[in-house]
Amino acid sequence: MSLSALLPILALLSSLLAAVVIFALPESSHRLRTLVNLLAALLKLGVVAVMTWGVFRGVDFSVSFTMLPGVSFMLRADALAMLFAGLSAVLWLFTTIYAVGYLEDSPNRSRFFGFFSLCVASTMGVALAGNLFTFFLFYEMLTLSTYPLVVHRGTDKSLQAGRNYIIYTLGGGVALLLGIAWLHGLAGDLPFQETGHFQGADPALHGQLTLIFVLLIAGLGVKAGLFPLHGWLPQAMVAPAPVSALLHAVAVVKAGAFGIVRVVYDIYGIDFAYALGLLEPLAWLAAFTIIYGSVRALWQTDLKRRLAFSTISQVSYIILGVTLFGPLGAVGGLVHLLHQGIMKITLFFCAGNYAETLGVHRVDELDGAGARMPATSVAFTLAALGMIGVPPLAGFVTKWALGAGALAAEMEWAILVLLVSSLLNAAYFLPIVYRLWFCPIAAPWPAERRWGRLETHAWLFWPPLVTTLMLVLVGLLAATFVSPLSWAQLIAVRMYLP
Amino acid sequence: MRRRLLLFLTLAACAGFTVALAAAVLHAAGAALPSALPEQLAASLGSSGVEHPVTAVLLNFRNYDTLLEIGVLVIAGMVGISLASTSSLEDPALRSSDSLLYALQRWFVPLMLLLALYLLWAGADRPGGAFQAGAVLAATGVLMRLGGLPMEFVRPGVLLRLGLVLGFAVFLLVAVAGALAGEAFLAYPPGMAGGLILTIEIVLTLSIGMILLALFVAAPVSDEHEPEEGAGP
Amino acid sequence: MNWWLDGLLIVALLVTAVAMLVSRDLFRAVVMFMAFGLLMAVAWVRLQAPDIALAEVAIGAGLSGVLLLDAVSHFQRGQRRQQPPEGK
Amino acid sequence: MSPDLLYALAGVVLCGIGLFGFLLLEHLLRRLLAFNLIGSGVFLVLIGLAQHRNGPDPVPQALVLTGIVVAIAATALAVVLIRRYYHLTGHTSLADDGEAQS
Amino acid sequence: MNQWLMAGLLFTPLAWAALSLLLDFRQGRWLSWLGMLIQALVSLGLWVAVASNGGFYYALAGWEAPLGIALRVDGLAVTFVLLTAAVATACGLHAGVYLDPSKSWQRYFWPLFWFLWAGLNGVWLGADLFNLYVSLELISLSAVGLVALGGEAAALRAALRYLFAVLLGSLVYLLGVALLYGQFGTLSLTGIAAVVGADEPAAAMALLLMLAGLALKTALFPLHGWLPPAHGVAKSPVSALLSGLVVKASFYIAARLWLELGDRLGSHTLAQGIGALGAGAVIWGSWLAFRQPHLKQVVAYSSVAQIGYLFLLFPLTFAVAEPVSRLAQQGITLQVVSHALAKSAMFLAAGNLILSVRSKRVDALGGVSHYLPFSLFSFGLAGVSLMSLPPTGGFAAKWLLLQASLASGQWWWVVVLLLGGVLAAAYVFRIYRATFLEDRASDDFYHPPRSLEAIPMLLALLALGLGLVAEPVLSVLALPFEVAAEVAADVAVQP
Repeated sequence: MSLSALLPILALLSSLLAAVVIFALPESSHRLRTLVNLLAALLKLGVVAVMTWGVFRGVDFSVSFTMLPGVSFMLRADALAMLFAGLSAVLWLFTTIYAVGYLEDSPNRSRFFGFFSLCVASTMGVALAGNLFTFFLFYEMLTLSTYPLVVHRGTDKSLQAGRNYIIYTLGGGVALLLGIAWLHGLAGDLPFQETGHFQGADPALHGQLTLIFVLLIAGLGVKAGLFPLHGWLPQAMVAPAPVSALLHAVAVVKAGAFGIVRVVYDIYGIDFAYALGLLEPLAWLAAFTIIYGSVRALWQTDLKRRLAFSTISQVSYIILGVTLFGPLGAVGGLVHLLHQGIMKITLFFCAGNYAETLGVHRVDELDGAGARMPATSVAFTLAALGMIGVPPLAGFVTKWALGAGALAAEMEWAILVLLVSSLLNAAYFLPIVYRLWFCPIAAPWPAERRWGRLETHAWLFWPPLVTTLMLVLVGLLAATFVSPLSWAQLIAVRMYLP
Repeated sequence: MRRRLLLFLTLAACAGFTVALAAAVLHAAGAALPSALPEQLAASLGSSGVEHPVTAVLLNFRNYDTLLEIGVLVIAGMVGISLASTSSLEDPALRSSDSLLYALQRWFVPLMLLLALYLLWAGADRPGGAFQAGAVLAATGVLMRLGGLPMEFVRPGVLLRLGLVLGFAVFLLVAVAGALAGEAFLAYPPGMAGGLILTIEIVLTLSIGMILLALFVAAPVSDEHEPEEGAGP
Repeated sequence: MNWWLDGLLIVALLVTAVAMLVSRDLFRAVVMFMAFGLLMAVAWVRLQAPDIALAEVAIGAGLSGVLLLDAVSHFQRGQRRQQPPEGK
Repeated sequence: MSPDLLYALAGVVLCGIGLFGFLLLEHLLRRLLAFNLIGSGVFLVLIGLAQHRNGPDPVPQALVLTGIVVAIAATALAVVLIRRYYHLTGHTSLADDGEAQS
Repeated sequence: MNQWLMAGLLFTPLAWAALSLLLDFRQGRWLSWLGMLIQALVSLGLWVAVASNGGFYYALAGWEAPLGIALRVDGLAVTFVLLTAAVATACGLHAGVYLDPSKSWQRYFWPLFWFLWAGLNGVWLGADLFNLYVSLELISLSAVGLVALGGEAAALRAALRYLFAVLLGSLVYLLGVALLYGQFGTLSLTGIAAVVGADEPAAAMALLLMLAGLALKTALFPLHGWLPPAHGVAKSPVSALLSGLVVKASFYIAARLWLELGDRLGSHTLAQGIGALGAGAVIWGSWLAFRQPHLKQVVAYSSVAQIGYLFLLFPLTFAVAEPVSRLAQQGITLQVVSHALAKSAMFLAAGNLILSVRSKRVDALGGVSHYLPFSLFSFGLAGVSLMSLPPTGGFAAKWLLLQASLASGQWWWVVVLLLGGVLAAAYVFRIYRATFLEDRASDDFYHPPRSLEAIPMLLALLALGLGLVAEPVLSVLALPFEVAAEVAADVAVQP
């Protein structure tokens, strides 16, 4: 087997095998488990880095075999795949470090980290899937492997959240399966390819194709938190903070958005989808979700819940970017896939730190936390500013590209949406920032803990700082060739100029 | 009222079933296709080792059926004795002191044994064979049992189990011998069919008699039983 | 003549069968069953199947009849044991 | 219409009667009787129908012999189970309130 | 070579049944290990032989059909033989540790087990209608015996119900055989298929009867009442055998009959009607599974639901294009195989869980994940296959069935398939949920031996892996059957 076929498999196996090993390890061998986790994360990061370099150079990494009559299992690394794979490989490393610190002294860690690795393996599969069938395979695996994480605490509340999560996502899975099976019946096995498959399709099929598109988007929209399918997301924040990070930034929500990107660009083809008139309703839906999520976030007093509604709003930026017909919009949407991940994971890390160190869960309890935990609060502030779109942070790059895309596509109303949303972002983030830095400590912290010199546990301390550094850098270096933006441009060029 | 309705519905369903079935039978009788089976049977009877066609079918042409059927009997016997307790052998209620029965037994038992022997021997060229003989043998046993004879060998011990499988095992050995000799599984080596069939019939008779008797004796009055799953470690 | 015999036999078979099922007394039902077995044996003879007739007599009527009778007497003994003679 | 066919039709009627009994009777022994009745009916159909065409036919006769032995095995097994069931529970039917005794 | 393989396949289970009757439970266990090894090797050998040379007929006792009994050894049959070897070996190994050897009646487990296996092999290879009847009875009586083993009242009750159901089913089947023999004068399925015409009301009635009898034995809704008590009350390894293999035997015969004769004797109404009953089973069975308070009852009702899918074979192969029919057949085969593996894994794992928490109730499972994560994980994996989520065999089966339904324009089965998956998720997740609850007061857990935990895991992994390697497994089904044509010509009686 050649190296080009081996690498995608290795990217998958690195965390799959880690999961198996972790399940097999006894509950008490914590150090070994941590070692396995970190080694797997580093190995995966290395593999993904090599592959990204290869894809940049034009190497074709692919492997496939026939699974069922007429259906193949196919892994293939293209530029889009590497965008998502790179994001999850990098963020997995930090989330793992964070989770090790976060779950210290809690029960059931073997189960937690086993499913944690499975979850990342599925995400990697979603990223590297070479056709719709393989995508679905890993997409459902992701659903299953995140359920135990969501209900990890075993309280009534988390079980309730888990139940809703599974109802939403499995329901979405059914719609997706129906869409994929139907599409397969019409057109056979569909590998992802840059221009789509239906250029010049028989007009008699257009009705069916539209219906299938609706099914596919409905199925994917559940995970992407698209209104009105978003109900599970705010509830799922009862899960431990690293899980929230995983759900919101690394894996689940992103898998949905990524799937929508795949369907629009690589299955239907952007031109055909546009011609069929499918993009505009989707754009409106995304725009509505953006505003809706932001408005709902305003009223949340629970910090993580506010962040959850913020995610609903932010992920729809990606979808909005995809639906803006033209390369500029695509660049905005794609780069936001990455930027939102980095920013949101920082915010969740910080929220977790406040909860673990100070016992603070609600926004109004945060008064003066900046003095007690300056590093974490700096990270939080920068990430929040990035979300609002303050230059030169990551969020600004996205919004700029989206705005340019909207202009190019002659959809000026989208700019209005962006502006309103930015204002709303500011309205729900800035009060928190204000409380952190400018309000005096009103009451003793609900449950304070201390660890040595640092303001919090070392494993909790560093990850948000590193991701903050990243979100500053991706903004500052946006114009250079190592930035996500240039990678997104590479994708958009390949997509629009076949 | 509901019971009435149920009764009526079942009656109607069964009547409908009967009528449909009768129509099918009549139709099948009318549309019957000629079959080559009788000629084939007649042609092969000579090499089957026996002259009576029913025995030939049972113990040569379709002997796999018979083998499995003995298996079914063994299963029934086995399950019977697995539920049995030996105490029923000493059940005083069974020890009849009826003098009529005793007299009957004195005369009947030898007669029936003779009958069984005859049936067994007749099977080769006339009606009769292992099943009938075995059944008569079992009936003899039942009679003796009702007469209160303590039949030690039907205790669920290794002897009884040996008796249960004896016929089946010999049959099976012959079957595999056919495979070893290069013919098909269950085939009799050429020229030995008659002798082998007779051997099988003799042991089958014993086994069938024993199984049926064991089933009769297996009157379960044991109080020991398996605890429910999950009720204890 | 033969038709009469066959017809009569069949009618007897059916009547015995029905009687077996509707009989209130279980003991009687089993006796009917044995009678049915004997009639069946005659039917097999009429159908030129002496092997089956022999088997039916020995197994159908004889052995299963005895088996069932034994079971019935077991039930009736059990019933007496279960209902202590308070009626007396 | 040959006598064989007549017996086959009698077998059909026996099947019908037996089925009726099997479905409606609750007492386990009576059900067993009904089962044997259906069995006899099936055997009559098998032989009657086959011999209607061919005259005496040893193949179905052998089949019926096998069938009878299987039926007695099943009957005997059922009797053993019923007796033990009765011994343990005092019931002779599977109905839940099961005291329907003869 | 084939000679030896066939002899081994037929002889070993019967001989082992006879031998193990003479031994006690522990000795029988040693013997059975050897037997399972032989069976596994022989089954694998036969599979390889058929995969490389194609199928063949094997005339038992040297007499060709219709005079003698011929066995039909083709891709489908060897697939099932191999499946039986895998599942029965797993159940046997599990039972060897699970059952309590000190109970005197446990010695009868092994003979019953081997007779059951012999009957199953007989059914997979059977091509003679009456021989299939005898094989079915062999299976039924040994299955009843296994359920009744131990003689406890609830077990007896379930066993009696089971016994009466299967006996009636067999007789109805036999009635159909009688009609067919009466009309065609042969018992060979191939022979009948060669001469049967399109307009044969008697033969159609015979087919209907046989299908009805077999449906009763397969516990097709609404004839499923006997299954849950029997499968729920039996010991877990026995339940696994019954749910995994025994109900498949009667379905297999029904499917064979339908594929050979259905195109001429079936009708659109019949096909759709059977499909509708299957759909009813999927929905009603899943709903009841969701409502059961006892763990094994959940699994047993889940079998009722999963069996329902199998009956979609009938509408999806009737009067459809050849490729669609092929898709449906492949899908159903995968469903049988994956359900056999997943359900036996599930029953065995459920047995471990019950052993561990000492209660049969679902709501007693809280906290078991600390103590028995391995069994729980096996249970979960098997559940994934039942929910037919990827990448399991259950998903592969559902995918093929979806394709077949869409391609034949019978979109209503799509609804059933998708709804069935969701309902399965409902009852499986109910159990997952119970295990995640952390409020259990006592820590009174018993830890079963490691080997008990490993076996269901292996089965569940097989069910999972089946989805990934479905293509090679399915390719054996479509193997050439060279001799078929000429033997059919021999068997066929020219009218």
